[in-house]
Amino acid sequence: MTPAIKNTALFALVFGLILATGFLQSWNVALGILNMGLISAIMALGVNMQWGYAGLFNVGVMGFVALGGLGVVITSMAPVGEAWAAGGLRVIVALLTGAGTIAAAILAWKRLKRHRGLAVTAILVVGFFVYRWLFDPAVAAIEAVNPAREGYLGGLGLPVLLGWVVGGLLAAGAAWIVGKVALGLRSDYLAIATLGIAEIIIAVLKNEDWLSRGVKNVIGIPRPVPYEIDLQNDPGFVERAQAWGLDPVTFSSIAVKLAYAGLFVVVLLALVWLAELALNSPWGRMMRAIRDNEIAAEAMGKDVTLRHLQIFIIGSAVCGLAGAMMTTLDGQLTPGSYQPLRFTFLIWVMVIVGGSGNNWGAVLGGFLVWFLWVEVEPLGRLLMELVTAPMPEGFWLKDHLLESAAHMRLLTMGVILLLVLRFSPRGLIPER
Amino acid sequence: MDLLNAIVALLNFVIIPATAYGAQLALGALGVTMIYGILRFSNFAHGDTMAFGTMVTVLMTWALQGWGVSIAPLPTALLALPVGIVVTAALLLGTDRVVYRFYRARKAKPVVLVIVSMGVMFIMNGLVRFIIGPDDQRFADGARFVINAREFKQWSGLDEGLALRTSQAITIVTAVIVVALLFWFLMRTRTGKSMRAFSDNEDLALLSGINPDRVVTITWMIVAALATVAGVLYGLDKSFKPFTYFQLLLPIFASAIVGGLGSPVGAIAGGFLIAFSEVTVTYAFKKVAGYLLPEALEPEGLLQLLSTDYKFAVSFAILIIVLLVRPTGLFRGKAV
Amino acid sequence: MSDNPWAEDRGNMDRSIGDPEHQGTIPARQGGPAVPVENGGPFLIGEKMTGGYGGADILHDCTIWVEKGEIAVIVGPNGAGKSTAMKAIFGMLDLRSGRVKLDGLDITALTPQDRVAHGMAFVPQTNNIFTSLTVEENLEMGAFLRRDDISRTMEQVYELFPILKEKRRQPAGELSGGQRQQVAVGRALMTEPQVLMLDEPTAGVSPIVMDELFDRIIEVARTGISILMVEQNARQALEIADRGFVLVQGRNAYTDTGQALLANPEVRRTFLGG
Amino acid sequence: MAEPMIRVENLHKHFGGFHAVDGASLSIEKGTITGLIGPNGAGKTTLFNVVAGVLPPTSGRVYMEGEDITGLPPHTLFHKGLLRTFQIAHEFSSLTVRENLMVVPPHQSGETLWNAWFRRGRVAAEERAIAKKADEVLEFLTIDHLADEKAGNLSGGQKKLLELGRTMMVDARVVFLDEVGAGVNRTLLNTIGDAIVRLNRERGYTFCMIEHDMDFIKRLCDPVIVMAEGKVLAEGSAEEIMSNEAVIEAYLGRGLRNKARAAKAEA
Amino acid sequence: GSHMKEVKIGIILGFTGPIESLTPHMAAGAELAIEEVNASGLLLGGTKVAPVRADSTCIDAGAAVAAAERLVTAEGIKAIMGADCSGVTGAILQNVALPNGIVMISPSATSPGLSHHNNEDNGLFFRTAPSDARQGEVMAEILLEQGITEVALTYTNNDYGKGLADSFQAAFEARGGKVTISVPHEDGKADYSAEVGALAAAGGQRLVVAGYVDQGGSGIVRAALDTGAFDTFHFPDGMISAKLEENFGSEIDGSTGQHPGTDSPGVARFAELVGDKFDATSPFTPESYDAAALIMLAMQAAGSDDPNVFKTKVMDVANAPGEKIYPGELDKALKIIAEGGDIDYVGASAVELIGPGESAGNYREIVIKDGKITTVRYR
Ligand SMILES: Nc1ncnc2c1ncn2[C@@H]1O[C@H](COP(=O)(O)OP(=O)(O)OP(=O)(O)O)[C@@H](O)[C@H]1O
Ligand SMILES: Nc1ncnc2c1ncn2[C@@H]1O[C@H](COP(=O)(O)OP(=O)(O)OP(=O)(O)O)[C@@H](O)[C@H]1O
Ligand SMILES: CC(C)C[C@H](N)C(=O)O
Ligand SMILES: [Mg+2]
Ligand SMILES: [Mg+2]
Repeated sequence: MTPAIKNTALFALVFGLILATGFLQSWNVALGILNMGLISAIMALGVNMQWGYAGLFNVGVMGFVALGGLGVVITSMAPVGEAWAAGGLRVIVALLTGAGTIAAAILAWKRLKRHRGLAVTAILVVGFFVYRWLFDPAVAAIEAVNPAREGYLGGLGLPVLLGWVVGGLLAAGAAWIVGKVALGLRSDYLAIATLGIAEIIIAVLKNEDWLSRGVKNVIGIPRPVPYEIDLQNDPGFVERAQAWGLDPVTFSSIAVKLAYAGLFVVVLLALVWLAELALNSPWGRMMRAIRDNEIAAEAMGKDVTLRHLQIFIIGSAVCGLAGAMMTTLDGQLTPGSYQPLRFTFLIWVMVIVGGSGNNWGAVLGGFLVWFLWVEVEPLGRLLMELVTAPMPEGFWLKDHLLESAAHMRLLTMGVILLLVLRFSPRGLIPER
Repeated sequence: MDLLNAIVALLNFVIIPATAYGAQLALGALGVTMIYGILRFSNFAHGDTMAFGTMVTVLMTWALQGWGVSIAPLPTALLALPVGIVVTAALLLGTDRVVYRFYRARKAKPVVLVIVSMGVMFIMNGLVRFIIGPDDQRFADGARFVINAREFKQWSGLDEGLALRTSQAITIVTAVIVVALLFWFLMRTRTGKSMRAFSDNEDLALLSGINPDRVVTITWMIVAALATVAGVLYGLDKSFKPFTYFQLLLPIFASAIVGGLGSPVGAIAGGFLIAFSEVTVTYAFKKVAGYLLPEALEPEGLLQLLSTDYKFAVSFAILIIVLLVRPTGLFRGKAV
Repeated sequence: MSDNPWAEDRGNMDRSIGDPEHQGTIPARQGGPAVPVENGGPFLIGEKMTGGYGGADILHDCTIWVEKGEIAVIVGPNGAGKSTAMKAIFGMLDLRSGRVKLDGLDITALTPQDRVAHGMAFVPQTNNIFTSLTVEENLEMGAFLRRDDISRTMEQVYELFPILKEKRRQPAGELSGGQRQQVAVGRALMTEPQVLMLDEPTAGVSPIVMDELFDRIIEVARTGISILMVEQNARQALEIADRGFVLVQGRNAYTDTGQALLANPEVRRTFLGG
Repeated sequence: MAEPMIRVENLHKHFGGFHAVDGASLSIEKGTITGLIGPNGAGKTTLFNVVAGVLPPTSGRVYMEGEDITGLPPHTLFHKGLLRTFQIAHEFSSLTVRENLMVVPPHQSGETLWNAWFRRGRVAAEERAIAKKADEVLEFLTIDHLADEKAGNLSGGQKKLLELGRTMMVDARVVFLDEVGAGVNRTLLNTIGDAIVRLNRERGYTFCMIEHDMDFIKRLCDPVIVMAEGKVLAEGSAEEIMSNEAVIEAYLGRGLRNKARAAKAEA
Repeated sequence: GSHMKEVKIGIILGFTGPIESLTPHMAAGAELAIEEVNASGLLLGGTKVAPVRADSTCIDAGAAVAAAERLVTAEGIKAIMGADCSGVTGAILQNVALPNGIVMISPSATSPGLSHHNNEDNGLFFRTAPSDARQGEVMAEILLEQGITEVALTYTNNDYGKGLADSFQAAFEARGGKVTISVPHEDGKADYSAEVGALAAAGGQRLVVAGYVDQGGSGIVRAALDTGAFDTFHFPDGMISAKLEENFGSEIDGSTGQHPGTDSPGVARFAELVGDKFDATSPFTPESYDAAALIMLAMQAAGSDDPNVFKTKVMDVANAPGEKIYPGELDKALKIIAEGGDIDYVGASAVELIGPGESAGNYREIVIKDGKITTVRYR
């Protein structure tokens, strides 16, 4: 079996699984899996760029995904005029002051020869107090504006698709900062740095209400596709549905999901195309050279740190883009739901299972693992029902097993990861 | 000015909690650092190993309580601890046998082992939830306090109370004993020295006749003991919930790295550094300052450096600062 | 590039997750028993060894031996397989064919640890001390398999290398190159070996210490211990050698007494720099 | 007098307490092939590493044509025309031999993502030119039959050739060669020697090479610098060096001292 | 009829998660109403109602949406009794109920953010619990009436906690009280010493804990008691349950609190009806009974189980005019409606749906006495 045939077969298998879900469960569920599968594939693609191309170990995927979501909110939500009036400008000035303080401190550290510790401390302390003096009242004022429904600055009221770009850019910006710090350390401590930064990003999203309502969540984010209700109320649509013998309500939600799927497919294919082009260009050759031997690459005139930074930023931006897409699909930003197991480690499972270093592998891993993540729960329940069928009703073990079936999910993911690492360590679609 | 009240307030809200928390972190970080030093990878499953060990201990404690066994005023869990350690050690050795050994034999790169440990993390995570469920479990019993805040107030006549929970006292005492034992073992015994040798230079250890399998086995057993003890102490002091243990991973890793990965002394120092900075940076010093300063100068604000929302950002900030100044960690870990 | 898909790190340099530097390189082997064979033949011999590191063979029918109490020296160009031959004799790589015999036993199947127990000691070319352990602990580790009182042997080592006694509480990593080399040899002697194998013991050592080391090696040999060593300082080594092996590309090129090899103009020209 | 190509001033490099380079000062004049010899562990490779920017010096300065280049990163030095090869071959193991060479030329437009995506015509043209050059180099080094082999699968000697080949992909000004000859078959070594001489004469490369093979040194190098214990021990023509007492003592040697021989005789 | 029709109603509550000690009673309450209707056999000419449970987890929006989606698309439910916590309720509403046109009546989601004016919810969403905008005011009144003017405040860091804390702080300060510090706490962390340290330093006569009893809320109380930082507390709805008594007993004597509840005759009847099958006084249990009842009564009034039809009838059956209906009288109500009469459902929680389709808000004020939750009065 040539690799091409094998890979096609693998993709066919995954789509077969999704189709089977459509026939056996419902098309809504199947399309739901497909859509999140597409998003997962993009996330996996982002991580794969960092890990597969450059060996950068990013365990902060969650943070970049969340920043993507933030991008959508600040782009597409309607601005809250009252909040802007109450303290919008002041917050902006405060943030600029904060950024300026840090820049000044770094500059002082680099330029000054003597007393630089003292100077930097002084700059930071003074800057901090000025910042707080500007920031705190503004935030209080903004958050006081109708806190139940608003209490934040809102967004720019721009089309939500623009939010995807902004989401990617936000993630890229954060990656630039992390990369500057972590990739600059003498030994590379990227893993722990990303682990920490992801938690901090989530903490910021949870607690800075003026920005995105914090834990009060932003709901009702505009959509790039029509609302089901509007479709259901559109006589033309209902007519067509009925002409095809379909229930307009079901058909409307399927139509919306299909529209999302279309958008996502376009993004995914564009990304894969760009990634493949890059990988097969002199740029990709250089990246592989750096991955093989940093010291030699450096001696051959390649700026390894800069390239690492570049790929780290690009990969994170892709994760951010995926996060923005996910937030759009959900129609809401709920910082409380970002968990590392789901948004960092699961993505890693996708990359490793799919095949690191290979874009198609990452995509396959995204689809396959997401499918399993969703379907293992009902399957696990089924399994448990089978196992416990002979047990008497009300027997404690039976109840316990049925109750715990939900936790089969994590277990299964672990087992799959270990099996792949053992028997196909380069993943299902290995790097060429 | 009221020095006594200030000291008591500080003790009660900063020093005692931070010491107990620091001891728990240090024990966790010791486990991480042992695996890093000897098996040469960062074990992402360590938090869940702690959860597993604690879970076994909790189940055993319940059983003992059911049989009416008790060592009041000490918590029954202490009695159940050895069982927890043994079962956890068995689990870890089993895991090593079916999972890690394969990669070790193939000289897999550490990063591969890290990814493998992610898989193990998922499995243990599921396993613990499968057995005991995802919820809070209380298993502490015995006397709650060594020093009770209310009684202390009455006894001392101070405005501030001082509380020392039994679990905190046990935590600190146990941590001291465990650490002393560990260091005695590593520095003085033949086996301990052979483990240090293995950690230092695997090939040469082999050439000296040190049996690597034995070193690995003993390492897992020590790790099981450290993880279970750390987990149970944490659970006694706070409560047992599998998810919290997973979340402990960040501060534990931060401790181990700050101290210098692979260095046991570093792990301990790192644990206390992280714990104390987390608590002090987010503590509102208003009250303490109020006792110390003359009335006219009494502060208006809370004197809180950072709101508690960002408390674990502190571990991270400390980590970065230390690494920028000393890339090998406080105690010169292995990463050069 | 390795053919081992598990040993790929994709260039990852992240020190917070792994410690590749201190990772061992000796592959784990399934050990077997030592088998008695017909007596006679040299005390230690690696016979017609063929093998390598998994890829192409490095050694081709290479034979190396040493008699009891003798000094045997292996010389040859870089990459000839000298270190590989030593590793093969010590069981640190799998031979495709050939065997290793020690004192009437076929020990081909033994693991390196088991060979230590059978009286062999090895000092690798590099990384041959425990840098974070004190000098004394280094020596103790040498005697790891011994159950008897090691203090006498330790005294002997200190007598041999007095500087080590002075520094015995110091971490070995803080010692100079020459001193480290002494620690390495001392560690090996602590096993009370019958055969001592040294891979370039004088590398990175100043000439004075080098002479010193050669002296010690002769003294050790006089106590009845066989010595098998690789040397880049080929001339000096051959001067004290009872036997010399010249390896070229994994094959025996010349085998003779040390003096004879030194006298051989061909050998002088090609390998000893004229 | 013109500025030397490379001038090293009182260079120290310490690893912990260990002084690998301990106050070395030396100059490499333009247009020479300078030999650097010395016992194992004398600090030659470390000196190379410091000059090439791989390691930061503990103290001391390095100048290139009068310009202070101390502590500049290797990729910057590369662009200034300072190249080096490695004692232990540092090939890009998962790239083919040709790709290994094609990586080298600086300022390739295809190394920018934008061009890789949107100016593919230009990149492709450039690639053809580079590939052609790479093939020429491979032919010169007599390993053109291996062009599509993964570099990881080359033999030790072939990897050394590849290292040398990389320096031929660009217009270097000064090239540091760390034991190119080690592990290379003698006839091939002669070819390499010829190549070095040709690059030196025709293209004006300055070379500094570490080598243990005195024949090779004698044939190519003038002057020769001897290092020992982190310091420069002697400098001069190959003949001078080989008759220098201190060098014989520290490096070339003249056999064992009497004590050892006497001991042996006794036994 | 010979062929029984069946209509399914989803019961989506957090059976696992931070309020898992409340939800069994809530679900039982809803199912009690369903049993009652089924027993009467009067709904839509003998249609049977089948409850289908699903787990909202209370906090994980993704899981909750998936569960709801499954119930709607695979099980074919016509209405949702739920969800419980505000965050997941909003998520299910937006992503499942609205697109699929499913009626949703929540018994306990109290976030002010869920009050939909302008028909944003397409008339599909109702709640039998009042908005926390109201609870905040009531809480402020209760405290001030007891002469408490300075409190420290901690809340669970989610939309419920934050929303309630905001509305309480605003109301309390508007009435002249002072909140010395407002500290969020994350659920599921085991260590709250930093939070309690800050709360203690800020001080206050009482500590207001707007958290969950099965989660960080209890952790905070524990730590505050242990360190002697506070002895008395004030608890809003998420904290009040049997678990609170069990956890702390008389250690928190003198603490106060409130949760949605009434002393209408309905409560007593409900308790009677429940007997000892489950805890009828557990928070949101009456509301759950009422939510389920309202769904079925609206179906009856509309004569259809099509959500888009019966959604318009919910307000009608809940409010005057009409005959007052109490727990245990669902059969009577069904009969009246079938005969073309009008009802005013009062139920167990004195249902009165105002403006955006939510309960006007009656509260039960409690105090902890001898380790027991005891009613002070209703307001
Ligand atoms: N671990 C290894 N894996 C694969 N190949 C190896 C390994 N170690 C050495 N080699 C290869 O085996 C060959 C012989 O190496 P060996 O170390 O035996 O040479 P040597 O004669 O000792 O040289 P030197 O004088 O430089 O020490 C070399 O080509 C080398 O590249
Ligand atoms: N990274 C390092 N850390 C510690 N010590 C080092 C390091 N690199 C080199 N050394 C030590 O510095 C000394 C000089 O090494 P170097 O490689 O420069 O020697 P050399 O002259 O090139 O020898 P050779 O001829 O064997 O190549 C050696 O003793 C070596 O052990
Ligand atoms: C059950 C209740 C504690 C739920 C809470 N009122 C909320 O809206 O989240
Ligand atoms: Mg060698
Ligand atoms: Mg060298």
